[in-house]
Order: sequence, then C-alpha cells, then structure tokens
Amino acid sequence: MMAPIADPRFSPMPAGMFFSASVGNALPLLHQIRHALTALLTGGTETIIDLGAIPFGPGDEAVLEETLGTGEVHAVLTAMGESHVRETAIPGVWRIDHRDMAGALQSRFVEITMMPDILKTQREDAVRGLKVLEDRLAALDGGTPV
Amino acid sequence: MKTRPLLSETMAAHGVSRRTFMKYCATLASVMALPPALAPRIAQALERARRPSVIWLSFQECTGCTESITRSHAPTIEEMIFNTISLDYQDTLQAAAGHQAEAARHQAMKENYGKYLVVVEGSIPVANPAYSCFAGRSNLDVLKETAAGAAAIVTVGTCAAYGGIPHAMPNPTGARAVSDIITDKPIINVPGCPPIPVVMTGVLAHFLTFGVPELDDLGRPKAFYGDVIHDRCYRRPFYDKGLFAETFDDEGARAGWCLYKLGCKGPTTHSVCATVKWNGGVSFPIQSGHPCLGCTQPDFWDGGGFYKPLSVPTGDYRALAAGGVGVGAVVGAAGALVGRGVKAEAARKHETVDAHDLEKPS
Amino acid sequence: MTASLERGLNALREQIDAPVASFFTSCVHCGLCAEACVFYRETEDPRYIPIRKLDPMRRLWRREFTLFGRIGAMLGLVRPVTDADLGEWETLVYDSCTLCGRCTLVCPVGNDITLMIRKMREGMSAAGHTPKELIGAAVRHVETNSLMGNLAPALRAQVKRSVAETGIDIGFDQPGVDYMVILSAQETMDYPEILSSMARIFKKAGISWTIASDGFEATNVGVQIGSRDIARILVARVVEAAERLGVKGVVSPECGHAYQALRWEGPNLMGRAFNFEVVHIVELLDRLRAEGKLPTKGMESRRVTFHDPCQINRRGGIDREPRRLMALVASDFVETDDAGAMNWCCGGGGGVGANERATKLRLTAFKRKKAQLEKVNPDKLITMCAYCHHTIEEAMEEYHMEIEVQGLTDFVATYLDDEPAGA
Amino acid sequence: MNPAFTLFMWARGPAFDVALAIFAAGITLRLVEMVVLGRKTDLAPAKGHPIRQGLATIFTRSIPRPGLVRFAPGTYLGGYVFHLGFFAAFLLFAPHIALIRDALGLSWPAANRAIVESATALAVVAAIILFFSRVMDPVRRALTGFEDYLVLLLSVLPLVTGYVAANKLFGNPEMMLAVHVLSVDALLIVFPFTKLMHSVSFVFSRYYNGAIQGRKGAES
Repeated sequence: MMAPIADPRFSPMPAGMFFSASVGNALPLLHQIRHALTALLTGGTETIIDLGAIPFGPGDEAVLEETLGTGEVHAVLTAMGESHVRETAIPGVWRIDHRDMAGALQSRFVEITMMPDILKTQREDAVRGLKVLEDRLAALDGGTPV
Repeated sequence: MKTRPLLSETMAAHGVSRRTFMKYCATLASVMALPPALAPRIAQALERARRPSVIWLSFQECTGCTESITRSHAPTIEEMIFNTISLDYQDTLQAAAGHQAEAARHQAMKENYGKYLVVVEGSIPVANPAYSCFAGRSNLDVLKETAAGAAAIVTVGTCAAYGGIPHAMPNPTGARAVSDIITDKPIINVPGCPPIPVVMTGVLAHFLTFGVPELDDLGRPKAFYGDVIHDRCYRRPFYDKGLFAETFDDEGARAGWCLYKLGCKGPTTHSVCATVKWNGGVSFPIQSGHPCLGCTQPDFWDGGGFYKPLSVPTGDYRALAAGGVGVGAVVGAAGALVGRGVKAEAARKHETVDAHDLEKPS
Repeated sequence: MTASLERGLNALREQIDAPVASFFTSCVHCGLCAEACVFYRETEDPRYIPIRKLDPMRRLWRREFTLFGRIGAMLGLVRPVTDADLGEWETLVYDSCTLCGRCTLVCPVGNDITLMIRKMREGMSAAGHTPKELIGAAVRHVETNSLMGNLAPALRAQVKRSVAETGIDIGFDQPGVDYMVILSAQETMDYPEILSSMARIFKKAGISWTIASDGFEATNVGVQIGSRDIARILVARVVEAAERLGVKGVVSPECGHAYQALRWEGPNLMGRAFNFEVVHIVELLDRLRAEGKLPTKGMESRRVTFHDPCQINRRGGIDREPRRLMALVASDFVETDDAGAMNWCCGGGGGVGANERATKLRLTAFKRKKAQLEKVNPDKLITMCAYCHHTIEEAMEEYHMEIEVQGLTDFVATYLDDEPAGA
Repeated sequence: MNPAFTLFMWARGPAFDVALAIFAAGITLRLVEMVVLGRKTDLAPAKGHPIRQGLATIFTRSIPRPGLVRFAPGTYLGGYVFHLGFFAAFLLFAPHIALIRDALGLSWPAANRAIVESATALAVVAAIILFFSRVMDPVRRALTGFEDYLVLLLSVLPLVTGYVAANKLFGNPEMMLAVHVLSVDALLIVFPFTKLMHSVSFVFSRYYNGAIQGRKGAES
C-alpha cells in the first residue's frame, strides 16, 4: 500500500529543505532519552517512548536517527507483519518499529532497556510451544500417545 | 442469544501468537494515545473483551467518514478491531439491503438489547425529516428507536457530533447533532471531517478495553482531542518567532512558516492531526501548506471564513466604522455648533466688568 | 452691573474654546502637574494640584460644551457650578497659583493649565470672587494712573533725581522718538535706579526715548485679576500713548506680567495689532549687545546667579538673552538647578504677592527658591523682574538670607563703558 | 452547541462591529465637538514658530522634564512602561497585525513571542504600580475617581486575557480568546466616554500647548 512513503526516510519533503526549519523536538527528545538512560543505569528503570505522540517536523527524525546511530543488534520479528528491533549505537537505547502485513508502519517506539520485552519469548507461547513439541514428539514416537 | 467469543479465543483460533498480540497491544496503546507502558493492561482487558454488536447508522452525511475508516492506512489493525466487533448493520458496507437490512438491525437490537454499541455518521434533519429517510422512516425515528437499547453511542464525524456541514448556516434541514436528541446514553463524539482513521479505531478500542474514555466538554475523548493542533504543530516555533506566510506563494510559505495569517484554525482546534497525521503518518494539512480548517470544532463551517485569521473580525466592521465616523462627525458638529451658540450667547450677554463692581454685593 | 454667579459663568463660557476643550479631554489625572507646582511641592497638600484648581471650569465645559456632558447633566450626573463652588475655589485660583507655568510644561498630554487658570480668573472676577487687595489695586489703577495710586509726582521726582545723577536728560511726552519707556510701579517706588541705567545705556547706543505722562505704568492688575475688561482699559493707556507719540516701539520694563500684558495679551485685548513694536528691556539690551552697541568694561568677579521670572522666560520666551548679557559682565556666573525655562517661581507673581492672606503660603513656597540658592551659594542674585526682585528680597529677609539682589539692566549698566573715547 | 465558540464568534462578530462603530463615532464626535469650538486668532506678532513648535511638541512632550521624575517615579515609570508595553503587545503580535492588515491594509513584521509576552507582563506590572500609586499616593488619590479605576481595569484586561489565551494558562482556549476579544470590545466602547480619549486628543492638546508657547518663542 503506502508503505514506502510512510517511512520517514522517504518523506515527500526533499531532505534538507526543512532541516534548518527543524527547530523543535529532536533535541528535547534526545535529552529525554539521556535522562532515561541515566535512570536505567542508576535505578534499573525502563522507559518506553511512543514516537507517534511527538510532533515531528520534517527533518526532526533525521536528526534523531543520525544522533542515535546504528548499533550491533538488528532483530526482525515476523508477527503479523514485520517488526524491526534495533539497538542503536547508544547501547541500552533501542528503536522498535512495528509494521503490518502490508509493510505499513504501525507504531514506533524508543525503548531504554537492557532487553526489549518483545524479543523475549512470551510465557503463553512457550506453553503452547511445549504442547506443540510434545505433539510432535508423540508423532515421532510412532503415532501412539503416551 | 449467540454467545460471542472472547477476543483472545478469536485470536488463538487464528493462530496469533502472544508476541503478536503484545505487538498489537503496543500499537493499540499508541493509537489510543495511551502511555506505551499500559500495553500489558490493554492486553489484559482485550483478553476478557467479548465481541460487542455494533449498529452503524448513516444519516445526513457524505460517507466520507466510512471512506476514511475503510481506507485507513493500517488495514490489519482495523481488521482486527472489526474482527473484535460484530458489525451487524452498516448500510454502506453490508450486503443485505431493504427489508433484509432492517431486519438485521432489529434482530441485532433484540439479541443485544442494552449492550450494543451504536455508531452514528451524519446529522439528523429535524425541521424537515423528509430530507433524509430510509425504509420510509425518518432519521429521527430510527435514531431514537436504535438508541433506546444501546450501551453507548459513538458519533463518527462532525455531522453526527455537532451537526457539521448540514448544520451550517442557514441549516435548511434543521440538522441536529446526536447529542441534541439523545440525552440519556453515554455519547462519545469523534468529530472531524472526516476523523483520522486511527482515532476512530482508537476510540473503539478504548471502548472495548476500558469502556467510555474520559471526555472533554464537547464529549470528545481527551486522549485524542485534549490538545489544540497549534500546541503540537511543528510550525509552532515559527509562530513564536513571528515568522508567517503572508500568501500561499511567498517566501514564508515556501520556507514552511506559520499559516496563522492565512487563516489557520490550529490555535482553537482540538485534534491529534499534528502528531498522528494522515495517510499513515505522511503529513497533515498544515504540513502540506494549507491552514487548518478547524473541522473537529462545532460550527467550523460558520467560523467566518477558512482563510480569515482568527484575530480578524468576521462582520462588515469597516463599513460600520466608516458609518460611525460619519455619524460622529455630524453629531459632533451639531454639538459644537450648540457649544458655539453658548459662547456667542455668552458674548452677547457679556456684562462689562468694572473695577468698582468686582466685589460681590452683600 | 454687579458681580454675580451668572455674570461669572457667562464670562467663563466666553473663555472656553478648542484648546480648553482639548485640554480637559486629554487630562488623565496623572497628577504630574502637582509635582511641578511650587505650592504643592512645598506643602505637599493635594488641594494644590494645579488641574484641580480648574474643576468648576471643567464641569461647566462638560455640562455645556459636550454632548455626553449635556446628557449627563440632564441625568443629574454632572453637578452644576454654584456660587459656593467658586467661593471655595477662590483661594486655589488666586492664592496658590502665580500663573508660573511649570505645570504647563510638564503635563504629559500637553495641557496649558496656566492658560486655563488665567481664563478661570475671568469667571471668578466677574462672579465677585477676587481677593480684596487686588480689587483695591484695580480701583486705584483705574481711577488714577497706577495700582499704587497717583504715581505721577513720584515718577517726576525719580526722573529729576536720575537726570541730576547722570546728566542725561529724560524727556516726557516727546513724539517721534525711538522708544517709549514704561515702568512698573515697583520700579518707580523701590528700584528707580533703572532710570539712570537705561538713560546711560540708551545714550551710549544712540537711542532716543521718552516717557508718556499719561501712560507710564507698565503693570496691569486686570491681567492678574483675570478681567479682560479692566486689562483692556489699562493697556489701552499705554497703547494710545505710544500711538499718539508715534514711537517705533515700547520698551517693556523688568516686570513679568507687564510684559505678558502688553506683548502677548495686548493686541488681543485691544482687538488689533499694534503699529509699534513691544520689546522687553532685556531683549533690547541683547540686541544692542549683538550690534556692538553695548560696550562693557570690567566684570563682576563675585559669584552671581540668575533668577528667571516666569512670565518673561517660561511664559515669555526670553531665555538666552539674559544669559548672554550675564556672560558679558559676570566672570563667576553659576546657574541654579532647574535654571532656564523650568526655573522655580519666587512665589509672588500672578497677584499672590499683593494678596495678604496668601503671605504664609507664599513664604512657604519660597523655600524652593531658597534651596536652589543655598545650593549654589551666590554672592549676588540677578533677575529681570522688579516684582520677583521685591518678593525675593522680602522673603530672604524672612529667612535671614544675605544675598544681594539686583535687576539685570542695572547690573549691566554697572559695567557699561560709557566714558567718552580717549578720555 | 459550543458556548465558547458561540461567544467567540459573537465577540469578534456583532459585538466587535457595534463596539467599533461606537468607538469610531464617539471619537469623531468628541474630536469634532472639540475642534469646531474654534479659537480666536492671536493678534500678537509671533516671536517663534507656532505651527512648527506645535507639531514638534506632539512628539517632544513624550520626553520627561529632567528633575521631575524623582518626585513621582511610580507615575513616570509606570506610565512609560505601561504605554510602551501596551503598544508593543498590541502592535508587534502577529494576530493583531493580521487584524490591522485586514482593517487598514498595513502590515509589518511581527516580533518574537518572548518580546510580546515580556512587553505584556511589563505592562501589567506597570498597571499594578499605577494602581497602587492611585491608592497610596495622596496626589493620585485626590484625582482618582471611579472612571480612573474603570479605565485602568479595562486597559489591563486585554493584556491579561490575551496573555492567558495565548499561553492557555487556564480555561478553554476558545473561551479565553472570546473573553480577550470581549475585553477589547469593552475597551472600545468606553473609549469615547472616558479619559481614554487622551490617546487621540493628546495630539491636539500638545499641539495647542506647543503652538501657544511657540508663538512666544518659549519652550514647550
């Protein structure tokens, strides 16, 4: 659908045109992230910031993107559409972008955490996984239930 | 009465993993403008939610709101929401027509009396009901009848919420808002012309999970209508710096300066346009270079003109002031002539002062 | 004709014009006029706020010259002006105002309050609310030739003494001369040395002059009382004498209100422009100085300062002339604070000095002048108004101050180089 | 439906129209009434330049006389800051410029909001000083009546309500805008009937004062 232009990197505004006009929100957000990271290190407090709730001007996100950079981890979930979980060049600061099955961006977060919860296996899934594994083992054992 | 499945059951049936569900809840939190940390609570609430019956009534409207929600950029989420609900009546979307459709509505009402949700799109003509009827019945009748058994009503679009364009002067149909007619049910107003699709789904999700959201004075969910666009607008710094586009094609317009002087209603318009934006977060009117029309506000059509700055008077004040100057000049001259008359009379009556009569006779 | 409220209000109505209307319209009740007023400053009594002294006139203007005021009057919102009001205001208008004009210069909206007090006095006098000493002076002046009674014999005696002293003849009633000189009664009686000084200066400059035996008195109590009718009678004596003698000009002496009366009010009182020039003695001296006709010899080396008479500087426009003359003859000339157009009033002008019941107030007001003088501590004070001269001397006596006071003409004449060349 | 919006539209619609008509008619009336009274020609030959000095005094009288400020610092300081602040807030704020452009076709650049808001705050502080000087100072108290307090209040209200509306300090922003515009409407209506007239008539009184003094060659 409209996935390509939904990505800020493919903003319809020519890059740089509004860069000087970007006066507002990248910088305060980066400061907020700094505070959150301090809180994580001192008290273990995790923070999630919804990027959808922040009024970005064209260019703001590029500043954010450039400042945080790209880190070591880049995980892709396939869960009714892809989700990209990337650690930024600032370890402890993660970017999480959820997309739907059509590839359109659904929601975007910055998480300040040692490990984003979404990467961990959910207990319910593990329970279901155990059952599936047991079913499969049963099948391997000759099709007869124990 | 059918037992409606729990959402979690529906999802499990579709083979949706818990992780996928959590991803969905995170997105839903974002859509509902709730803090991301609330995602687990949304998950809990959704797990227990039953699919409610929804009856969607279309009155004096342009179907733009339906278009908006069905053309929404995130079909999967909306699909999931709509999978969560049971849309038992929607005359634009449903396959049934005529008596069959009406029968479906009556059946849904009967089966879910007191529990179903009514969504209204469009205003209700009260002065002359003949302007909008279906199945030979006036909108007013159908609304009253349907609302009677509703758990709550969601008005979608400014027409249903506040009368909208049909209500604009001179309002030939006597268009009224739902809240003008139904006063004994919770009404959640989701105004906009049309509303942002994710706002509509966000409100539905909120209703499903946490019930009727917190509303402002105009019945709008505060989560989506709490702030004015102006306060969240990326062009706000230009307003604060005093940099404005004066015309649509000047340097200021090209440089993306504030559109206040071109009539932008952002300062008085409550909406999340500036943050959620439209078309999957691509842009919103101000970002595209056009002032906000104020479509989420009552009577936005009668606000004195889309291109008239908020600070500019709406009446024909120049002619009145000119008239005032004229009247003032005439009356003032007349008054002054009276004053000159007083002086002339005083001069005529002047009694010469003599050194010998300076003392008052005692 | 007798003084009555109706006659007074009528006279006031005649005085109200566009400037008065604009002044009352503009007043914002800021009270800055009070800060400038010597009477308020030295008493800090809010009754002396200059604009308040005009309240009856303001009410008359509102009631009869504004539409809203007329409506207000019909509704009983604007009180009419009563005789009791005028009676109450008499002391404010006559005792606590010397028409000095400081308020006029500080008013932020530009109200000429002084002009309005002058106009207000027209109504007050016509209504019979004039201090009795001023009435007496008016009667004497109208009946004889001066506010002090018949001064003709005294003047002749002073002239004779001067001629004897200088050897320069002073002729009475000589037609066709350059200037006709008039004198204030104060000069004739207290400071006659001006005659000799003028005689010497004019002789040196080659100016011919005369004194009219029927128009020698420069003061005009009509202007102080605020009666155009009386002022006209008095000024007409001088104007008619000058016209009869066919002089080029009339020299207005060192007297503040006399200059005001002849130079600025005169033509308007007479209803016609004069065919002679009115020049203040100090203006004339400065003109002679510029033309090189005022040679001086030596200078006063003691510390000298200057008092600006209100009617001559602030209300008369003669500010630089006396200072150029001072520079000519005083080597240690110091200005007081606020010197020039904003100089403080001596407290005796505008009829206040003649008004017995105002004596205490006048002496209180003088404290401002006293403070000014004490700050520069001069040996000598020069001024160019005989009445200021008189008021200051009297007040200094009261306050035991010992500063010599001298008229500017006399001071300049002291250093006039009128020895024959080569002698 | 939305009382705030309805009130706002009324304030900037019919109420403004009526207020402006009263304002324009009233000011014209009072100025004409004043000027048409006329004055006699002055027959005394001029020593200075009456017209030139009259015109100059319209401007020069804005500068205080040295030595006087210390006697009434509150009135001087409060007066200056109030006037400058009021007009800075009025004339440099973009929405007001938009209004003036609509009315008169004149336009100029707007100032930074920090400047506008500082000017507003200063003007309000100045008004408070002026208020206290009216209450405490014997001279001001003696001259002060109901009208003075009314005018002071009505002059401050647009500043305060405008500040509140622009900063959304409290209340519904539309309601605060409505209140702001209504406060301006009120100011316009009382203008011709009160001493607010000084803001136009001062031109005349300063001119007359300067011309009278100028004829004599005296300072003004």
